[in-house]
Amino acid sequence: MGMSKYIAQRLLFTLFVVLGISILIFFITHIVGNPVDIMLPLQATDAERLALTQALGLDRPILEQLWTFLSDFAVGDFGMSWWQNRPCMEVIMDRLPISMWLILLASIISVVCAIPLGIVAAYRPGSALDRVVTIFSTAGICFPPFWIGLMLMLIFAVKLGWLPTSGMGTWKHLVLPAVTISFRPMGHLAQIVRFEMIQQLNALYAVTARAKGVTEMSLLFKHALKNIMTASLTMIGNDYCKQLGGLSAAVEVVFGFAGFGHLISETIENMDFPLLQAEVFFVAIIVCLINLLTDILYAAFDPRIRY
Amino acid sequence: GSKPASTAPATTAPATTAPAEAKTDIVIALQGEPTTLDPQFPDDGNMRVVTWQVFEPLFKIDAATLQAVPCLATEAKVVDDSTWQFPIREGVKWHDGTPFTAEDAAYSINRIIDPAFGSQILSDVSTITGAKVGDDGKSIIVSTNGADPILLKRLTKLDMVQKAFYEGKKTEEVTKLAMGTGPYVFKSWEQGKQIEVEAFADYWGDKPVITKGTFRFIEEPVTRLFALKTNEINVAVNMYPEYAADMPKIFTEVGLETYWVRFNQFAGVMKDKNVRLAANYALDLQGLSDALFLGYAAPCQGQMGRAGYFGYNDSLSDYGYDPAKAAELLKTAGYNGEEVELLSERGRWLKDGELTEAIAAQLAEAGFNVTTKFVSWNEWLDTLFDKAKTPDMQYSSTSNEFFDMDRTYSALVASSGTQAGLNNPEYDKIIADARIEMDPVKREQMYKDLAAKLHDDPFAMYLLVLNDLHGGSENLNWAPRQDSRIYLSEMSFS
Amino acid sequence: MEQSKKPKKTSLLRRFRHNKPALFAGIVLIIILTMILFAPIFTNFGPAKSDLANRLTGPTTEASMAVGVTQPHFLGTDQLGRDIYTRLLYGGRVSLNVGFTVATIGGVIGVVLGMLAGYFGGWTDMIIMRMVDVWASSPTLLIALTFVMILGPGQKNLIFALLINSWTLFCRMARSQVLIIRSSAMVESGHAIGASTNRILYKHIMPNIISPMVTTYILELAHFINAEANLSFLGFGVQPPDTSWGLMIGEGRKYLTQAPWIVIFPGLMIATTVLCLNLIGNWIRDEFDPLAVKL
Amino acid sequence: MIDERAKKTLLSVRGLKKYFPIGGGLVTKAKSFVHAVDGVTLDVMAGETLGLVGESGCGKTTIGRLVLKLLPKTEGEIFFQGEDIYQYSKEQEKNFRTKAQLIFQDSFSSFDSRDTIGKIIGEPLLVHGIASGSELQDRVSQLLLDVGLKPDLYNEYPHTLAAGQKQCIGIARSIALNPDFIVCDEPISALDVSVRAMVLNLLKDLQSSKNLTYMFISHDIRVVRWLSSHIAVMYVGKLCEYAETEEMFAHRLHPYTEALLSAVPIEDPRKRNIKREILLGEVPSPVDPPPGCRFAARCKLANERCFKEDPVLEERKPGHWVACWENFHGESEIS
Amino acid sequence: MEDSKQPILSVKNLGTSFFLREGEVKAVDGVSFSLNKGEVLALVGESGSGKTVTALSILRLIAWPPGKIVSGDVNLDGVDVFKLPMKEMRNIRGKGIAMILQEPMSSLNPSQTIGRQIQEAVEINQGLTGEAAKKAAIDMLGVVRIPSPEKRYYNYPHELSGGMKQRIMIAIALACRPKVLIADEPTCSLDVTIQAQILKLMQALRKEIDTTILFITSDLGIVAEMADRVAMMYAGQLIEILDVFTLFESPAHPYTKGIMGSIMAMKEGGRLNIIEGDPPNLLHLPSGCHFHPRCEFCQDICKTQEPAYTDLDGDGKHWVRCHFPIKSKLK
Ligand SMILES: Nc1ncnc2c1ncn2[C@@H]1O[C@H](COP(=O)(O)OP(=O)(O)OP(=O)(O)O)[C@@H](O)[C@H]1O
Ligand SMILES: Nc1ncnc2c1ncn2[C@@H]1O[C@H](COP(=O)(O)OP(=O)(O)OP(=O)(O)O)[C@@H](O)[C@H]1O
Ligand SMILES: [Mg+2]
Ligand SMILES: [Mg+2]
Repeated sequence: MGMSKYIAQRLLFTLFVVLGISILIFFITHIVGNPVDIMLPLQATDAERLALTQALGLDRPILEQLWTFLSDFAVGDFGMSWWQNRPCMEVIMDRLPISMWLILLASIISVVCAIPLGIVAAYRPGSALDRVVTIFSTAGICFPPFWIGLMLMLIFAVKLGWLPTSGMGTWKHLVLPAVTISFRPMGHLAQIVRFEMIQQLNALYAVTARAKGVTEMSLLFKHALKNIMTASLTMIGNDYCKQLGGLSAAVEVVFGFAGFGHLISETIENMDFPLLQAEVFFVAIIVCLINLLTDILYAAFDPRIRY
Repeated sequence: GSKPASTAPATTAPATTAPAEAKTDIVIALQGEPTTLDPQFPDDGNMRVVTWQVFEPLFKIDAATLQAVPCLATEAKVVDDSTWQFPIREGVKWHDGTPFTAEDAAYSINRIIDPAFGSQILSDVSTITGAKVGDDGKSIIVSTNGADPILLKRLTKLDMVQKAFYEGKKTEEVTKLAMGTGPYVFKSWEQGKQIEVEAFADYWGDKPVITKGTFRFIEEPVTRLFALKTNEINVAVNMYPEYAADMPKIFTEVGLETYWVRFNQFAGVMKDKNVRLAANYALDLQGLSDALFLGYAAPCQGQMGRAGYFGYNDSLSDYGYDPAKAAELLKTAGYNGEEVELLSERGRWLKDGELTEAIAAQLAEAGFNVTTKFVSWNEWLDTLFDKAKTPDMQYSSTSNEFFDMDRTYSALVASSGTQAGLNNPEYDKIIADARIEMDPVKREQMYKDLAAKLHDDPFAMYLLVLNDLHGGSENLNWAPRQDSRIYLSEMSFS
Repeated sequence: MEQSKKPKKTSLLRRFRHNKPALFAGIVLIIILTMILFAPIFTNFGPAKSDLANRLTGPTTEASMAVGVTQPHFLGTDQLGRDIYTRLLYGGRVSLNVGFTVATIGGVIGVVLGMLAGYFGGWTDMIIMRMVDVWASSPTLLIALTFVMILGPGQKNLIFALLINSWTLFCRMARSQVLIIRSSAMVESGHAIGASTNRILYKHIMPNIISPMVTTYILELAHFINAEANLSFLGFGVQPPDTSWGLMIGEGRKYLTQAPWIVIFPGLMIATTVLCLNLIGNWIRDEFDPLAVKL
Repeated sequence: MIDERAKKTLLSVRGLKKYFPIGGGLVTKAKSFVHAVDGVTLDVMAGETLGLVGESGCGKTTIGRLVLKLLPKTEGEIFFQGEDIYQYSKEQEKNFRTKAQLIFQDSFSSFDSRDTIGKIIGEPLLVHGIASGSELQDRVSQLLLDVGLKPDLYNEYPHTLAAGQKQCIGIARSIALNPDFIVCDEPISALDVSVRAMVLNLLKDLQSSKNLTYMFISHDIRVVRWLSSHIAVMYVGKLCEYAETEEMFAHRLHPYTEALLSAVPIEDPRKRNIKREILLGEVPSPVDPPPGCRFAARCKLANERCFKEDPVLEERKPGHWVACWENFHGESEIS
Repeated sequence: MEDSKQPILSVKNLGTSFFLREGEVKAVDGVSFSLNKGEVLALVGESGSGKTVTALSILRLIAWPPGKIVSGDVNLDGVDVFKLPMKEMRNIRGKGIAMILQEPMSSLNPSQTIGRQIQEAVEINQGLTGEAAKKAAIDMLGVVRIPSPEKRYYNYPHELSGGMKQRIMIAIALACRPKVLIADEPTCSLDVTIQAQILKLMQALRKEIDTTILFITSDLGIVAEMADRVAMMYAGQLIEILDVFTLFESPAHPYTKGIMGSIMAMKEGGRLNIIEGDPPNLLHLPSGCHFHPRCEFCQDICKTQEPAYTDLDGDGKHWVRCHFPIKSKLK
């Protein structure tokens, strides 16, 4: 199969997934809950409620609403956010990019730390160093991120005063949340790198390489590293998607970071259905694209993979 | 009320003594990011803190007397029962330099009452039917749908916007902009990060000391505290009482929120007056205030609201903590352990969840078989508005920005009130009559009588009136207002 | 060859004893589980028993006389004066209950679907696996949150929301295992001697996918305990008067500076439990994965 | 084929084909097919051993599985004792399963590692309801003795045994139902030289004592020669040549057979300098092979016709069948 | 064993153990042999007898944990290999001794082109760089008879057949210009016809470049075709070293004899000789002579005392480790 054909097929699948999810979300959000109650203040009168219901078109048959919703979606109109009273697209564009950067930064931190850790552990499996790395990486997965965040804030912002506690703006504001988010992927990645690296170093080709006089360093970095990349990429891509899909919310909340995760949690608190639909839609697209991207990257690392 | 005496703001040095080199820029942490800066559209507390600096209404609340006093209008003339005339203050300029006109004022009023506009605070000004420029061109004529004794107070929530700037624009076009007549000019809004305002050079009133204000958005109270301690911010609004000891300086004043628990008088055990009384006797309000709010909340005195509100009955006092009496009342009522559901939610108001749990514990001690149920905001609202779903008890909070008992009673007691859990024609009549009674003395007496009735036959558990508690930098001088409004112009550094 | 006469199980136990981290994790986990299951034996306080006079007191070994019990607040009290130690035990019930329920139901659904897909192939496989694919490329946490928003918070709804994506991993694992075993000589020899499909499925395939499934189960269990904490922290999970470790942190975080113990202890409990589960899970995986390097 | 022989024919395969689809899912059509077995016709006489040789991937295992009905066929017919096995009724199929058995290359992997040796050997008896309880135990003990193992292994686990013994357990399991026909798929290639002899002797002994018919699949031509009465040579899914063993070694009628047999190193250092026929090139892929003779690309004799037309299997000498357009004769001695 | 010629590689008393949870596995135990320049020594033995471990030990490629070289000396052309620091060891690997592994399928790095992998060997061991190294690598492809080497240079391992991969392995080894080449069962996973190709190639190359080869195999046919001398291993020990002709005429160790006997019998078509018993379990080796439980000539002394390594004919050509070596010829 040609590369372009493969990509086209995958994009088609993406479309299918996104459409399915949008419809699902539409139904579950329309079946329960009365958005009008949520949008108006407690003192609002029944007449005001009715007016708003009509304004939002919530009094029309559900299939008609679905049709309107889908045809709007098709032309890139995600509707108005009830809570923010501006186009959902705009709200998301305010929040999504910054979170994508934040999580990317976290991914980079985790890669930069995890790969050396994993390699060091794999280099002498069973050594004290290996044990330390194993425990450390498992711990990274085990502590709840929001808790790590609170502790880091307590130490680095409050006690030491090196970094701002919260907010956005400069690179300094990104450090603590990014480090907090990076713990989980770092732990996972270090474990994967260690596991894969041990296999690579025990593979027969490693013996071949050593037998022709290759140094351990170039064996690790010229030969083995490339071969562990597919597994590592899968993990990094997966985690990125999970973080973007709401996992980072608690950390963003803790650090007062107005990112996408925070937005998700606010959306839910405010029961803003149109915004939620748009969020799900965007995340689904990004998840599919990232999956596609990792699949394409596989081919760069593993020549056996052809599309 | 019991205001903690320890760190009362009155003891701070007056603002005028600020040395010349004192800081003039300030950073304020809000609880969240405003959704918009259109002052007429949403019901959004975070936005208000910003728009209070930039916009002004025709009348504002006097912090000492809690009465409406002129702001952009110079006086209020009653033409007839349903017509008022307000001369407009001269020499006021919009931030773009053009003068504030009667036409702007009329436009502002008509804009908000237009149902198509969909303002979320429409119900606050719903008595107004229209406004037009007076014959003299320097005043506006406002008509109402009948007598409205609290119109001036309603107008305190109605910020003036410039006709040229807002007319013909869609809501979303002006959400991220603000242009008013206030002491501060809107400078910039960096999404997610901050909003900046600067002192307005041509402001008609006194020049403020603070020349630059930055609003940041920090949802987590503990993060606000951290930021305050590390001097990243100068003011942290709405802080936890527990932080009082930890904050460089605290600023407190009685606030607006009144916590209450609605009884369902349509069905179930709460129909019985004795059970309702028992519930009120079962609560140790002072204890709750001391323990949960460290004294930064005042027990309700056997009625909703607090002293200073129009129609508040000073002669009433709280029920007192009397579990024995509560048990006895329950016995008289023939209550024997029927399950009583206390419905609540968490996270909207300060310590709502904790207070609910504490109340439930005290009710249980008095003999109630109470089950606490926390539900989502959505479901909570649903049960609040849908009379068919009314639970035995529902925890809620109400705020009275007009300092007038009409607001409380018409929403919580009148059977037409959206949150009412009872249907009592006698009360309905008193409330309806008082609403159109233009004689303040008579009107006040009507509310006091109603309060007395509601004391003997409570429609709710009257819980606590919360204090506002803010944290600030060591060198900040500021006296929070009773109307809970925050004005940068009232702050300074020493 | 005498040495290997004992059946495999004993030697497995022996190897367990030789793996120090796993052994340690096992012991800690058993202690935690016992204390949680028999919470009333290990504490005199009730989980919701508030004592406003003693709120936010730090860890102490002095007996708390105020409530008429002689047990001290070992780990301090929370914002309503409830005993943290007691709440850790009762909160653990909820945390583990959510974890176990989600992992178990998700596991059963996933394994059954995965086995069907793997064994029967064809349309069955295609429909099930497409479903898994779609699910895998959808923002499952966001969808779970949506369900919480619709259904409202609470333990049952939380379990339901987490269940939404709990089965996919099991399904994939079970399918791939069945595919491996299905094409193995073992199944072929079963066919060759004329054993029925059912016999092969129950007698040979099922028992052989158990050990990888157990590993997945344990690791997923750890994952869901964390997920519960995450959602409860955000306020979308368990609701009072129930409590869970995540909720304790979520509720207590406001008092971090005044009473850090409210937050620190539940955090440590989550981490310890999840760590133990992970260590045991990793150990089982290494033990049964022929590819893993054994030491 | 002559009538007299037909009576003795236990298994006959006619035009058997097996294509494995590759690529493509359920909705999309398979893009291409592995022509694993592509029109094979052969007979196996009762009591004889047919040795199936050929390069790896040429379809030997697939044929073995097909004649045992462990795989669905693509085309062709397989008659066992005169009946088409793919037309069997349920009852017949059950009966067939007792008569035709399989021995694996690596028997150990065909055991459920949780089962004891007794359970493993006894499973066929149990499945067919032939024996249970103490009778089962007796039968299994007898089977253990038959394959030269001690009966007290009954409660052991197979992983405690040496490789040769594991293979014997596999053999015992296969003969448990007293079959007539056994497909041996490389039963010794995983074994060490020193234990190979034991297994081979056992197979030969069992054949004579139980009157078994083998289809013996192997790479090792020396072993095939030792054990088999007939040899079938396969190349990429097709049969090239079929004859009695000694006839085959004396006269090769197919150039591939010649190359295959002479590629086997001679176990005599004095003969190391004898010039041997070395085939160049690689085995072609069985995925959608081009028309014509599969061997043509490596064949010295190949002419135009070979690249276009598939050679048909013909009986060039009595009992010696070959599929080649050329008239090749390999006469030199192969030891 | 000691020839008049100076051996290019001599291994003395080599011992390598794996320390497993279950105990110590003496995979190689007291192995001594030497290789003369230009000859082919075949190292023969059953699976698990320690052939590969011997080869890897010579190159010091045993990974710790769990493996460790516990004793011995390896002398390559006057250099004491085991005493070299690790850095210099790299000069021995490749340039001194090159190795072809058992499994061509997995012995190449799947993510690098075969050209790069040969070129790497050239760069390290011939000191060439850049274009020159690339040219040398392409030449190497030609040497191992890969058609159109310039194009093949850019192929990845998975794009080649098994036989071609094995040629690449040979090319890599030869690109090191080694003094000694260790070929570890270079044909065992290949098809018969491909195996013949590779063997022929090796024979041709041997003449062309005149290297010394340690040829590891378990196929006696290949031994007959390739080897000058044969070293037979059993349970980690060398049990017999002898001339290839002697092996096929009069082996002295009962095990060797048993194996050869069964091969001969197979040719004849009769019943095969059987060596009774199971191959040894290295974790629980029998005392004395490791072969004694399976030996038909076993005496009491065999059960208790490990036999010494003795020169059978006194001419240093036929060494055997047996208390009662067999003198008679094979039938
Ligand atoms: N299930 C399958 N799906 C796809 N292709 C298959 C399958 N089974 C076998 N094949 C292919 O069919 C061809 C014949 O395989 P088969 O196993 O019969 O060969 P063989 O002669 O037994 O080889 P070997 O000597 O290596 O055992 C091979 O190319 C193989 O890749
Ligand atoms: N990494 C290892 N860990 C543990 N034991 C090992 C390891 N490598 C080899 N061994 C043991 O060392 C012994 C000798 O192995 P070796 O690979 O040298 O055998 P071989 O003679 O090359 O066999 P084959 O013919 O199968 O290649 C084996 O019994 C094996 O169990
Ligand atoms: Mg096969
Ligand atoms: Mg080997």
